[in-house]
Amino acid sequence: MFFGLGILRGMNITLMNFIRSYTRKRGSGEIGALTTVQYPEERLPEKEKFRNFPFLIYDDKPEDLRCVACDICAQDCPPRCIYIVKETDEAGKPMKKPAVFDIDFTVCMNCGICEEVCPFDAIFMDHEFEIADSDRHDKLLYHRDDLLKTNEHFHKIRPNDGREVDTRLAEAKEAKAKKDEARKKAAEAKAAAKAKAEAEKATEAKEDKPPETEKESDPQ
Amino acid sequence: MDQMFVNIKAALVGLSDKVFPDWVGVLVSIAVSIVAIALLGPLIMMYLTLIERKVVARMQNRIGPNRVGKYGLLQPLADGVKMLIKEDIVPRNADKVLHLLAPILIVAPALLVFAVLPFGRNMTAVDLNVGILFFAAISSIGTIGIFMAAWGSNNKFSVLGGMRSVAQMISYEIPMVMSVVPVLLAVGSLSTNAIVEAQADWHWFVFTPWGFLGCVIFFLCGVAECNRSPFDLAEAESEIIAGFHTEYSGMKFALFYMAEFMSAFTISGMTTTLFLGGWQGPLLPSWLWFFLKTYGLIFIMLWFRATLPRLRVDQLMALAWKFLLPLSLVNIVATCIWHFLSDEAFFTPAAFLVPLALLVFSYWGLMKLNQPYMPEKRVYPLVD
Amino acid sequence: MPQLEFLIKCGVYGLMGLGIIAAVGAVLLPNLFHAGLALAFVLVTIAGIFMSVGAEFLGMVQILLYVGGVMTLIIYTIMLTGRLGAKDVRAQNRQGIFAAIAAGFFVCWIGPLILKTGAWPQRESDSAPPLLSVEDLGMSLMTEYVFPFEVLGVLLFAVLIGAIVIARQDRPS
Amino acid sequence: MTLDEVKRHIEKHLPGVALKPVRESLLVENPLDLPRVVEFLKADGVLQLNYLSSVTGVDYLTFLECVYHLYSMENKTYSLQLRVRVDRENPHVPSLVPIFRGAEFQEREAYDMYGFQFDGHPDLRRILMWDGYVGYPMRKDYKQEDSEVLDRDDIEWLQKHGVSVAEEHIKMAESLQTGGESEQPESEQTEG
Amino acid sequence: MFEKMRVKTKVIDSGKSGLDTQTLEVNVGPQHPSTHGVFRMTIVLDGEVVKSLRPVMGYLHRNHEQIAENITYSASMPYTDRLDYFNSMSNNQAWAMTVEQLAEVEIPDRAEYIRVIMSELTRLVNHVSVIGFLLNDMGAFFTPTLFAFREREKVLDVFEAVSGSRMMCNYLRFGGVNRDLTDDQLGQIKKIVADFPAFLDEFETLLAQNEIVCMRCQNVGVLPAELAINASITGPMLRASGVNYDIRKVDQYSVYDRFEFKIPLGEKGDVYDRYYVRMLEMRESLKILNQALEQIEPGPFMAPKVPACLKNPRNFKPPVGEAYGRVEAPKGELGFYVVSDGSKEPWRYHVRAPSFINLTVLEAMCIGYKLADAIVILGSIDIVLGEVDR
Repeated sequence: MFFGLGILRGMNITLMNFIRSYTRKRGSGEIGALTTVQYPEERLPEKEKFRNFPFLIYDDKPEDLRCVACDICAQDCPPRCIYIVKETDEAGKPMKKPAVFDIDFTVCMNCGICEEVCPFDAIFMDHEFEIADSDRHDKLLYHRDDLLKTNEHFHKIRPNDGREVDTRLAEAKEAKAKKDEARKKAAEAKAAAKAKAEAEKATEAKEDKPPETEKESDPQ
Repeated sequence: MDQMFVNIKAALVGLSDKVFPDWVGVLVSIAVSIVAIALLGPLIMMYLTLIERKVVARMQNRIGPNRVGKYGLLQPLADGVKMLIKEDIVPRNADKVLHLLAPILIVAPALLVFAVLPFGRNMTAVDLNVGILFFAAISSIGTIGIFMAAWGSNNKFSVLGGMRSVAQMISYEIPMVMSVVPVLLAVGSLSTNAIVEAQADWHWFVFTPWGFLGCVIFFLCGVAECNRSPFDLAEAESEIIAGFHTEYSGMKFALFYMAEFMSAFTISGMTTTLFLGGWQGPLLPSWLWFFLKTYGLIFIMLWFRATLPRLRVDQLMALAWKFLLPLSLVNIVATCIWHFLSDEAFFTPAAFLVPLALLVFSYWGLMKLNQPYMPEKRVYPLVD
Repeated sequence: MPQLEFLIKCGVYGLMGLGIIAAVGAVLLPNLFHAGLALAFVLVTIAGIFMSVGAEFLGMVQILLYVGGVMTLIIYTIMLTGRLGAKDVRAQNRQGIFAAIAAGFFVCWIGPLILKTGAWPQRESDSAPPLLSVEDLGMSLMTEYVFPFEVLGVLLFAVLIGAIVIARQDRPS
Repeated sequence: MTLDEVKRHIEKHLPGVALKPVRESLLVENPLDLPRVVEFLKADGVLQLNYLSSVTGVDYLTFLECVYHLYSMENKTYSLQLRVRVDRENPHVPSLVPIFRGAEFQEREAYDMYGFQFDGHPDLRRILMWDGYVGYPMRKDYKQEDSEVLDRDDIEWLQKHGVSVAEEHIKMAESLQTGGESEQPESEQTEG
Repeated sequence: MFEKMRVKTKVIDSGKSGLDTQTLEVNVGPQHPSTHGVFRMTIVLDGEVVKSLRPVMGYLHRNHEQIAENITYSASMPYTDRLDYFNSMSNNQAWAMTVEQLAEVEIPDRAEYIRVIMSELTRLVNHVSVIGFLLNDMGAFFTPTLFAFREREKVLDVFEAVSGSRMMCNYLRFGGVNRDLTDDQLGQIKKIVADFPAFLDEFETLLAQNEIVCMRCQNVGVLPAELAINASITGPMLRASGVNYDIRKVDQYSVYDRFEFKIPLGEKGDVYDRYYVRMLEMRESLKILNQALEQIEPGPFMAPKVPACLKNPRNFKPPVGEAYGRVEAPKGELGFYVVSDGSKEPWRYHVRAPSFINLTVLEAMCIGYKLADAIVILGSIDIVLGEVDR
């Protein structure tokens, strides 16, 4: 209507915000309420699905961690920041344990692809984000032991995923156990059948044993 | 309570008279005033920075500094120490002399004006009978300081900033002085004390139509004079980085900062003196009234800063020459009408309505004349 | 209060000394910008002297007009025409001799007048004109000298219009 | 309109143009016809393809290809992909900037990344890389310079972690360290 | 003798037009408070008026396309977050749609709805932030930006709860989405969408009718409609010039045909129109979100019989061929051109970035205006350097 009206209406908004910052509760999300969270003292509630840098999970002893060094996550990591070397036992045969499992946190972009592609549920995304450090090369290059965290930690930060992973592992273990028994039973049945077959063969063989052995002894 | 500071000063002078010969007493009283102002200026500036950050923060739904000291009260000290520690960089082939002299030439006028401000009943440092003229003259010296800063930094952006701020200072000085003339007509003297006395028992000039308009014009020109939003062209961060004080760091930059805040205080102080009845006020001691009113006006300045975007250079000039100057001239005419219609009674209805009608008509007329700057109405079709 | 008199006197004489130094600087300084600033300082010292004699109004007007107005425009022109401010602009003219002669005439003419007035400060007793207050100034401007005041106004107005016409001619917007 | 109808429509109006459908796009055999075809498509009453969405360079080892995506802002259903093939040595393609202002930056990027020489482009210089850069990074045969050169502190770090570093790497690092001429095989020393 | 004495002062060679004022070349450089990232403009000024303006970019060039050609299709999904880091969900959607078009993958309805909800939420976040930065460039000292960020935080919390990260979501997969939306997350989104109109009214009265904003924005940086079409400008900039072209309406991709919403068009195509068109677009997005939140119903969030897509992304080999998928990203038409040679890595991966092409007309719009306007015009174009430089 007159020249200054838009300006006055806009200034009224900021004045209302100024007054409401005292009247409305801080962090209530209403218009005009303060939104500051005093970071070190107060913290926002952590979301379960929040993903920061990965960590390796082990069940009860740090030695038997779930990772079998199959190198799938290293190949699938977009910026290639995982470096795995298999452990070799005395005879030099590579074992299913990573001797070296380095993740370079300066390169990792916490995209969570390693967690998705890991067939053994061995690597998960952590919630720990206060890991700033002074030296880029050594301190932020996490080795296997720095990455290890217990299953309880995993349950603490991600309860639903933890339960789901555990149920899945439990089923897999039972399935494997059932399969083992089945295989064991099948093996016994086969062994028994074989034993029975030999027994009959042994009896037939006794009557016409001499001719068979000469044929076998002079192979072409 | 009201004359507290005056009694303190008298006691000090009395103390020195007992010890030294009488002429030293005069020196002591001068020294006390100087020390008071020299302490008051920077102190006001320090806590104005804190108040600004707190108020603007509250307008933006955040808390503002509250880490250093109880409610951030020590924040100004922290800033001061930081400014002292910061390395003072002088560009290589800049003009060393100008670079060094510029902040001094900007802070000095800002501090000098304190001498004329009537902080309370007979608490004016120097009771010049040309007080207002002193204020106008001193505030025009600041322009040269900005020139020196712009030219001394040998930086394209600061030259641009320097040009802009000088054009702005000159073109806003004239409406500022013109808007003071009605007060001088009503009071008949240039002395700040006389002006405040004339506004005794609620005869504040702001309640008269011409006084209100004069106050608005004076305040706007004052805001433009000390380069604060919405006229902060000289140090427009988004366009020319920091204008004339781009190349300053450390204590020199702190001086620029101090000059800006002190001139903000003096402008608000002068507006209170001229239009809001200075230290006149019912119950509280006089100096408290002065500070309350001044900080009220400073709150408005911070409110401007938190809300309004800045004007472009040509719009700024157009506002000064084509809007504020004619309005202040018409304001003088309105004062004369008010003066002769009101037969010595301050609030006569006729003397109130006729100038009011004249001013409203001229405001509307000027709006019509400045058509290209008026916002257009736009229609936005919503199509499929 | 003789001590106070002495203090004020040496203060004012110091101011005058500074003024002279600044005036010499304004002439001899190589950098034009510095010379401009020295000139501004001279004008401020003159305003100081006016105030010390008691003519506060004149001192304030001196600062407002000369330092605030004229000097600002001089420096503005120095900054605008880029090449001027940067390099050294020495007066290359060889008119030293003629200047000396002219200065000599000036000194002889003004000298006796200065000596006649005697040292600062003026005593009220001897024939100093009554201190002019702002009010009398205003009344006299509006009564006795109203005609020159109006003519000056018209003249300034004409000057203003002329300046705008010249400036506009350069860049017809 | 299917691809063949569009092809016949163009050939009807522009007799001398040779077009070949390639994977639901039209290959303009002779690159010099490109401006004529695009001009016609833009001005045509039926198709009105007046919006050039994107210009892309592609490297197919034996030849370089420039793909244009054209859409119409009037009749919103029509769109067409045009293709132009040039050999790798002197990839000259007529620029579309006189017809479509939008092609300006995209053609400069194609020049910067693949080395297409757009004739008629008002201001053909590198847009993403710095002006002194040599080589076309997106070409398949682009060898990234000094990707194998190790610095002295890299070598120290590797040795600290028990990795044996080849002898010539150490020699290379020493020469780098002493400010010697860095042996980038073919790119001369970039100034500045 | 007199020659020696004549004053040797050189007459300033004033050109025919009187004072030959020096033009000043200013680098509004890569490090500048209001170039929205590392973007440089070499501006030649005559006084305050812009004579010529040359944009210089490439400071943030990471050769994103070369990276994408050396990693598998789904491994480059997190890289698309970093293209236009303000709205990673619509970048993901563009890349996912392109590869699904290439591999002919069908997506269940719930995944489509989740994608529409997420990209409309990013449109809200992007427009609100852009208006905040534009007003901040004009000098409103951070107040609009902080109001905008107060609302943006709520949306980013939803993104974090859903995808795991606030800005780098990496949430979409070929064939659907990574995780399902739980009910309380849907409740959170409903609450945000319900509160947003009140915030928009406050945001509008703050500065929309403000006389200073109108003086600074109206009739500044006018972009005529035919120049916009010719320079292949897309997004709110094009619609502010009055051209009705919104890819959600043109291609009807995803499930946008099931929603009823309008497209706001500007009148003059100046900075004020671009500012106000974005405000109206936010209100339209709210309409879409409301309808989407009603129509969404439980179901599979990932396509079941997908050719070996999600579980082992390592040997996802789309058939030989090429595809060009485009999406109406908040900044304009974001297109991905992908050529596949049947192997795990794309043969050619090209991003048609809207901010990169919208910069073509920056110089045409800035000539003749003042330096302060050039900054505001750049702010109204809404560029993000991650997308410009790729």
